[in-house]
Amino acid sequence: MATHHPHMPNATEEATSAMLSAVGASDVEELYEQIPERLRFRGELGLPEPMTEIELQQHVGGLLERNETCESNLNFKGAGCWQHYVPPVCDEIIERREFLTSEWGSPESDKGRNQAWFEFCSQLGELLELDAVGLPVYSWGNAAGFAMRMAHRLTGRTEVLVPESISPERQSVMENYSRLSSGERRLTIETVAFDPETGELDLDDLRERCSSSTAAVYYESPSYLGTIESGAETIADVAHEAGAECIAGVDPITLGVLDSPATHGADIVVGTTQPLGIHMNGGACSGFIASRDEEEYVVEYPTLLLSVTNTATEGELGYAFMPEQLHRSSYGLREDGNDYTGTSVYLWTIANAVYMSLLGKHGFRELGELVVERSHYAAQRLSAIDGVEVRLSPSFFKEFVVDFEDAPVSASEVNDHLKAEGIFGGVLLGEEFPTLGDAALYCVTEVHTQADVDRLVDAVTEVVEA
Amino acid sequence: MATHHPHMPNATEEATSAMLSAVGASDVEELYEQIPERLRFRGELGLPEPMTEIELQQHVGGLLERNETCESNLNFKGAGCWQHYVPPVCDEIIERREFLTSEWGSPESDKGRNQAWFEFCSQLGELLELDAVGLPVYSWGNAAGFAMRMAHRLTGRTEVLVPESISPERQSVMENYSRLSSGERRLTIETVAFDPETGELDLDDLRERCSSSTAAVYYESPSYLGTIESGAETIADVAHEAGAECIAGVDPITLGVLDSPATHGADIVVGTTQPLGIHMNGGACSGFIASRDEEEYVVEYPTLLLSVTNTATEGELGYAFMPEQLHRSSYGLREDGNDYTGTSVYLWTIANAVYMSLLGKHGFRELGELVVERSHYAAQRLSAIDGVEVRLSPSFFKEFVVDFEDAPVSASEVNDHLKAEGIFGGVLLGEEFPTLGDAALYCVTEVHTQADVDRLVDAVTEVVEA
Amino acid sequence: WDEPSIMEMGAAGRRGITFPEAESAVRDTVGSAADYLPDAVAREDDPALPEVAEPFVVRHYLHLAQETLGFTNISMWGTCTMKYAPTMNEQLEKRHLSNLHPRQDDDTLQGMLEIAHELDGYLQELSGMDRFSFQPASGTQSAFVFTSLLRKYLEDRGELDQRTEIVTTLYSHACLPATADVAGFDVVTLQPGENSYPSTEALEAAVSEKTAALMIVNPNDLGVYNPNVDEWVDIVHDAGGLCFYDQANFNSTMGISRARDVGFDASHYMLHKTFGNPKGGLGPAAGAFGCREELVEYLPTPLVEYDEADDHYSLDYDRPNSVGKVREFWGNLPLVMKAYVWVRSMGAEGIVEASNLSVLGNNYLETLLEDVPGLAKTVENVTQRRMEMTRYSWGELFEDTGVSTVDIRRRLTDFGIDAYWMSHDPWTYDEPFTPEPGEMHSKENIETYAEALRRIAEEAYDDPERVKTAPHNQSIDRVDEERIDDPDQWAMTWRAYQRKFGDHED
Amino acid sequence: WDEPSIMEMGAAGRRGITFPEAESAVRDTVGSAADYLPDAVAREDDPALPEVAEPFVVRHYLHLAQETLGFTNISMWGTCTMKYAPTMNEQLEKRHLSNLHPRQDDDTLQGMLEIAHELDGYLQELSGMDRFSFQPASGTQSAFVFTSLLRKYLEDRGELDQRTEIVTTLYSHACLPATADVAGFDVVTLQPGENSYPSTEALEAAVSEKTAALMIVNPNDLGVYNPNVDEWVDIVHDAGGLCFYDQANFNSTMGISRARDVGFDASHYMLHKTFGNPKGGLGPAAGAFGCREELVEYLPTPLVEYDEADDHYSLDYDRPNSVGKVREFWGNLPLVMKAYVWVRSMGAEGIVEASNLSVLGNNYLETLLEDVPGLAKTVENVTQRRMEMTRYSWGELFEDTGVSTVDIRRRLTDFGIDAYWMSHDPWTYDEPFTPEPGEMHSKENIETYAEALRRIAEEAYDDPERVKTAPHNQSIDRVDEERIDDPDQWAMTWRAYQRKFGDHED
Repeated sequence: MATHHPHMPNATEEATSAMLSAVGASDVEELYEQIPERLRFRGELGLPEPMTEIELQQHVGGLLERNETCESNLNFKGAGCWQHYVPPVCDEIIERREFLTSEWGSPESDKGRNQAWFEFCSQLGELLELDAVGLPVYSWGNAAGFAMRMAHRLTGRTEVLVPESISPERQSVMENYSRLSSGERRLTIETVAFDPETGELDLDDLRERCSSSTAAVYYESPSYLGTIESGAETIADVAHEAGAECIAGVDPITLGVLDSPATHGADIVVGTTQPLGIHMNGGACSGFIASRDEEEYVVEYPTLLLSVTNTATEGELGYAFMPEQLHRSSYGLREDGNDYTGTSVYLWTIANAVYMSLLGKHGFRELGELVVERSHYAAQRLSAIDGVEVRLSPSFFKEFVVDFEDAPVSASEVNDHLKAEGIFGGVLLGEEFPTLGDAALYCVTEVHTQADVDRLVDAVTEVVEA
Repeated sequence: MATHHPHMPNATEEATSAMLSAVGASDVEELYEQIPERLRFRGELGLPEPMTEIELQQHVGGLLERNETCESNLNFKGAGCWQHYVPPVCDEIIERREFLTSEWGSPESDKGRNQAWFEFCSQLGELLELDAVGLPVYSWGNAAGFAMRMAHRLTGRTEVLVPESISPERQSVMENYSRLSSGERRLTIETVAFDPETGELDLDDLRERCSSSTAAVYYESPSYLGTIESGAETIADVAHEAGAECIAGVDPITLGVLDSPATHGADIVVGTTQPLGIHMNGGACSGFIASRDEEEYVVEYPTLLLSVTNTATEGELGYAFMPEQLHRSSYGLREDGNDYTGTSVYLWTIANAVYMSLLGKHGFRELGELVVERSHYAAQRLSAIDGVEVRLSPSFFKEFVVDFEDAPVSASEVNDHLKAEGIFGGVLLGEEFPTLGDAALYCVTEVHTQADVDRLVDAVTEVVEA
Repeated sequence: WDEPSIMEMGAAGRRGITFPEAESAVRDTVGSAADYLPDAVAREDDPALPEVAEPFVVRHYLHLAQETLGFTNISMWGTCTMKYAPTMNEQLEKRHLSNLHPRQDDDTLQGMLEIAHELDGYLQELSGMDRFSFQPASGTQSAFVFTSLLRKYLEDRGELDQRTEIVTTLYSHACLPATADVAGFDVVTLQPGENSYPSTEALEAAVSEKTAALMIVNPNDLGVYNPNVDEWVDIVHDAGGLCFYDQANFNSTMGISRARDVGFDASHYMLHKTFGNPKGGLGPAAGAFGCREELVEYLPTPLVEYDEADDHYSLDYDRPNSVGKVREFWGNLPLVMKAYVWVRSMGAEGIVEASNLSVLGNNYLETLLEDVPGLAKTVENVTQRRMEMTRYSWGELFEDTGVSTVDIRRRLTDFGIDAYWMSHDPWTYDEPFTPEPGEMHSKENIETYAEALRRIAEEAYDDPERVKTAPHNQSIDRVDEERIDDPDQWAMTWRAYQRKFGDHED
Repeated sequence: WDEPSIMEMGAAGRRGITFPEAESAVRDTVGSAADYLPDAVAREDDPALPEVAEPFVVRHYLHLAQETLGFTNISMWGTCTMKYAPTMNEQLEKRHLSNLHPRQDDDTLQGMLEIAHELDGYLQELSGMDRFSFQPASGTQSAFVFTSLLRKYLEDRGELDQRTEIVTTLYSHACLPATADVAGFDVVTLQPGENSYPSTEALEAAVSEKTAALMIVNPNDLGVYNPNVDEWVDIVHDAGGLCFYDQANFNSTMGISRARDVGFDASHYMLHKTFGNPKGGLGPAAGAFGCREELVEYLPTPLVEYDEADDHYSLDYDRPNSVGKVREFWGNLPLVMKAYVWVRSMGAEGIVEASNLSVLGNNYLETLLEDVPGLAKTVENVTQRRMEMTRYSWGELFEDTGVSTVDIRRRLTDFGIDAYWMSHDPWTYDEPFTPEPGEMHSKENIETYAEALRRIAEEAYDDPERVKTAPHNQSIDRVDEERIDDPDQWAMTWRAYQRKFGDHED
């Protein structure tokens, strides 16, 4: 009755019977003596018959072939998961079995992996110009949620301001973090209006809402709608004047051409690292939290923190989780720890580290400029089509809002037409942001050549002018 | 003027000028002082402008997308390069940079790789039941050519008999090895007829042609036309009675269900290892040469030979090229060495080693039976179509001859029709083997499910009966 | 390798990658990027990142990989169900999933949606639950889905103000109380009874009209199964609470016992670990959260739906009672796909056998460790066979020799064996450790593991310094972890390290 | 790891892979496989292969990879032009080429054919030749293409019986005389003159009406360039012979000097090595054989043709004067593709810079090695700067200390540096070695390399035993290579080893 499954070396009669006899059991049933019979499952599991590897490869490969991909189609969707170029080197490194399958280990036995994690934090720190960078959390939204709770713990206050232009999905994640223990209290998340011309935060509205109850002012640059926030300095000032923390959300791939929010006063910076060498994977996410290296902030991180340190050999460096921080997390203090901590997306931080070292000192600027130029080219060409308007357009990074309100077809119909042409049109914004008209959010990055953009423009022209 | 190319760390002004100054040269031109000006190329190389990695990935990926593959089409071509299942593990191992990029090294520093090579030889030796296995040569044809020259050196004779059913391409490779030094002498390659009903060697014809001039009798099983040679014992006897060597060519993937020719008297066994875990790659080739571990044979190998040996630590095993054998090769004795030796396909032998250890003791039989059953199913179903005849059909392994002579369409027209259906029909044999009618060589392996075969049969039926 | 930090590598002008300039038509149309970057926030200085040529980046991270023992040999890290990561899965992921966008139209995702839908069905079969969500990004986040859902459920019933307590046990994973707290509940932790699980009476005493839910693990990390678990569920249900089953330790009960059959309202499974996805250090991960029909409306959005008439799969975003999101998008799809592959590869028979072999392997290891000096099994009064792991204590050895479980853990890596899992906090037994062989390790591996522990224990008695100064065969010497609790000494980034210690270095 | 042989691993019943049974309709139709396997040759016993579960096969070969230094750090192996192997190329190969069949119709191979055709054009540009074949499976086989083609050419001219000699030089690669011999020619080897290349007079004396061809390398492996090479070509042409240029050492003259411009009739290039394909230990390889228009008809079959009118690429098999085949099918396509990528990535400017940096790097290394004790540069009378490599001799050090070049080579690996290339046979200088930095190694790498050699040389004088007993930091101790020249001791397979030493082992 042994299956001889290739992944289970002991699934043989020989191994099983030798072990059973060593443990003094006559059959495996005996091993479950702790479980009362009434709790045993005695039915047949209704699962399909097992497949061999060759069958599985054909079966699963065949199923997945039914998907359409952003490789065989020309994709302009972004909205929090962007199609950037992933240098093949990133793949090679994280596919290595040492990294792919590693466990927790010890700082000595897994020194290389720990060093790679440290280099992730170190390089991200250079982009952000911040000295304290935590190990990753699940997503940008989670990072923002945790940061908001850090601000609550730092200030004791319960109101959080976020931009109205925030991704509704991100906001929904944050909402789930707004409960506070003992049931009665909760963080309230309020939105601050954005300028309908530029997409930037409405500073007057901000000043009005920001008060001595404000735990944190959270803003994003680029925003969900792609626009760059030029009022970073003022936002931080307003927050600080009210005694609130200033939290900024940022897409780190912009940081070759844009300042880190930290240089304009943000206390905590969060964001995603997906653009830094991680494939979209149908929705890959990764969040980071960073701050100045000040003890009051550091002790509030809900993430694990890794530090470079000495070893027993003079002059040698090692890398380890900071023990007290581990203790301060939920691993140590359970419900009294900082929020909760668990397995996250650590493997991907190694791809991030590789990505940042490939781009290095000059690559982020080169890449950033290319993205800005190509995306603005797309915006300008699209806006030249009759009935098509690009909103919030003065300065954006890679994403922009295309409004089809004045076109004879809807944004959704445009997408249908594009799909038939092998093009994935922008993410529809109509339901989420009705004030922007019948709009879609288009994303243009370094993977889009001029020819790709021209192809899009031709296809949109065709359907709009038909 | 430095290119700052990412693959050339010294392509910077700083590095170049520091090195120039250290060597005391004012510019790179000075470094070429050995080359007379008249031999210098002073034109512009007419090459396209360099591309960055992202451009290249899109450009080359785009070009290669224009190919049709045996993954997006259903392929029935074989004829020396077969579509077998390649376990993904084989890929993972040979993609590892240590193996992929390794150089010659030393037996100590590259112990692991040398051991992997040894395990290739060891496992192939078990399949072949032979103790001496050389490191790989370029292809089956090259292996056969080298073996023929070994036989010449062993016997001093110059006639070689090969089956008429041999692959014309393989024979052409062998022809290029038929010259002997000093111009006047050469090996003559003569063909022995095959039985038109079974495809097996015509033993009477063999007996007639085999003489005291015969250096070697070379036969294949399965033959190029797919048929299994049941007269192996007799062929070896005839050769030996005439004082000739018996060389057998074999596809090692058959050796779970078929005897090694060595057990029936073959002195030297050659073949390809492509079926053992190597992708087709548009014509991947790999040849092996094996024999009994007898000094007179071993010293005639033109390949490098690797042996397990001791190290300076008691009980420890190491692996090294046999020094005298290296000396006996052309690397040592130049024109007096055994034929010629060069860089071959060593990386692929590691995939072979992985493949053989995955299949292990039982896998080759399981696989072989599956292939035999599915290929005979295909043959029987095809032969049931009016006007379609399967030739040489009593016993074949994975390939078989389909004759469309009596069909209203030609084999070539059948292939055109199949291609339109996303099926790659068999390799046409009409020009090479006119006695087989208007035929094509079909290949069915473990990758072809019953449904795949049925799809082929339906498509052939459609065109033949239309 | 004496591998430097990437931050110290390279030299001016070297590039790891270059990007093309924008096409001339683009430049002609838009001018230069600078025109679109507001002066107030346009970056002037380049970030202080290294300048390293591509081959050297590869070589550096290759060396770091080589300096990682990881799971390249025996690893019996308890609670994590170390499994083989099939190469085929990584190939399928890269080939087919890397270029999917989460907001593609449903009809461009039919293959992936079918896989998710089928996996949902398999999990229903394995758990008895009625529906699964794959949105949680880890096991811990699955627990958070439960506590978020619980709020919504109580809100709908008007009981949110009344039911403020979540009951758990000390030997349940810390993520249960932690996520209870984050969702705003008060935590009641039952202390272990003599069998390591609290008595049923203790539970009865803790449960009241304030009880919102029970959240527990079973078997616990000590390998002990609470046989009264169904009574527990009844008690909580009777009091009006819900019951959540953390099945992180599912590897011993797959096909052996089902969460819903026991009575639980919701449960979760780790698609990493249990369902064959590699650990990746600490992720990417994926939790599968399942619940019974009545709670389905609260699951995170979207859910995968199948329309049999049209043979069409879709993502349903229109779910007004949903708790919304715990993570952007709808799940870690590669892990969902690989979990599907795992189930299809194993089949029912294989999955049951994996449970059998996990439990058998652990009992075999116990037998081999029986007379190792200084070692004791914990909860010795539970004489029944343990499940897939067993907690041990080196307390006696520590008293005898001063060698701690941390020392032994380090020494173990010198044998090419991964460090072991000790225990979750708090340590109720001295110098604990918790191995889990799982179904992937061979009988010989288990023997090698036991033999290594025996040799280290003997060494601790013969030459304790040797063990205390371990490791001796790793790429670096023993790491000073204490120092980095000091804010003046910790350095989470190279820039912090340079700032704090730069003078000493140059 | 103390990694056992795979032949010793596993246990009865374990499987690394399983295959499905044939479908029932198949079995119903054909019966069982046994019916088609002739009794005379049907295998009864299973082969004595190991029985190892898949994770353990992976782990084993992973450990062997980890026990391979290879090119994971500095490797300046002379004559092989060690280059970076871009990860992108391997991805493209696997994705797009692994499932091409060589006998597919031309119209299903248009992308690959275009690449081959374009690469042919680039090589024409780099060499000045008129046409290339990619069929040779290595550099050595390119030389064999030449000698095979030469026969056909002479046959056509009725000169085969007359022209029986091929002239080469001692410092040309052994593959030239070897392939000359295999094609039936007699070899005339010119001995080195004082500048390491023979004098022109020596060539004149060797050339006659029997001369079929000249086959040489230039620069040679000593880094010396024969400045009279064009005169040599004229002399041979005047005598009615052809001239073949082995451009295995092309890395110093790419874009600097062209074979056809010098006067050669044919030349070859290594698509592995020079054109950026990884070495793979010893292959897979690919040679590009080019020749002038008059010889194109003799090239191996098929050739890639392009029809501009139809914008269609095809394989031309109808070539009656071709030498036929030196290898089945039409080439090692992945290497052709990757060579194409290399040229497109580098461009003209990059290729010339690679030559410059190769020569500069080698001269820089020379400067650093200048005063290493016991070391001398060979051919010291050639005072001009060497090309991309330089041959050195440890002759003095050996006399002083008894430490040989082989010892130093082993010791070098203790520094994490790949063993060096010594010299082709015969060794005309004592204790030779030949480093080649190429364009991929950084200035710092060259310094590290020189520093390691200096330290070893000093160590040889201070503590020669230390060097002679090297290596000290590898996974195994010094390997006994001598013993395996003995037929009673060599063992090319595990079965031979068991037969010869089995008693000692068990």
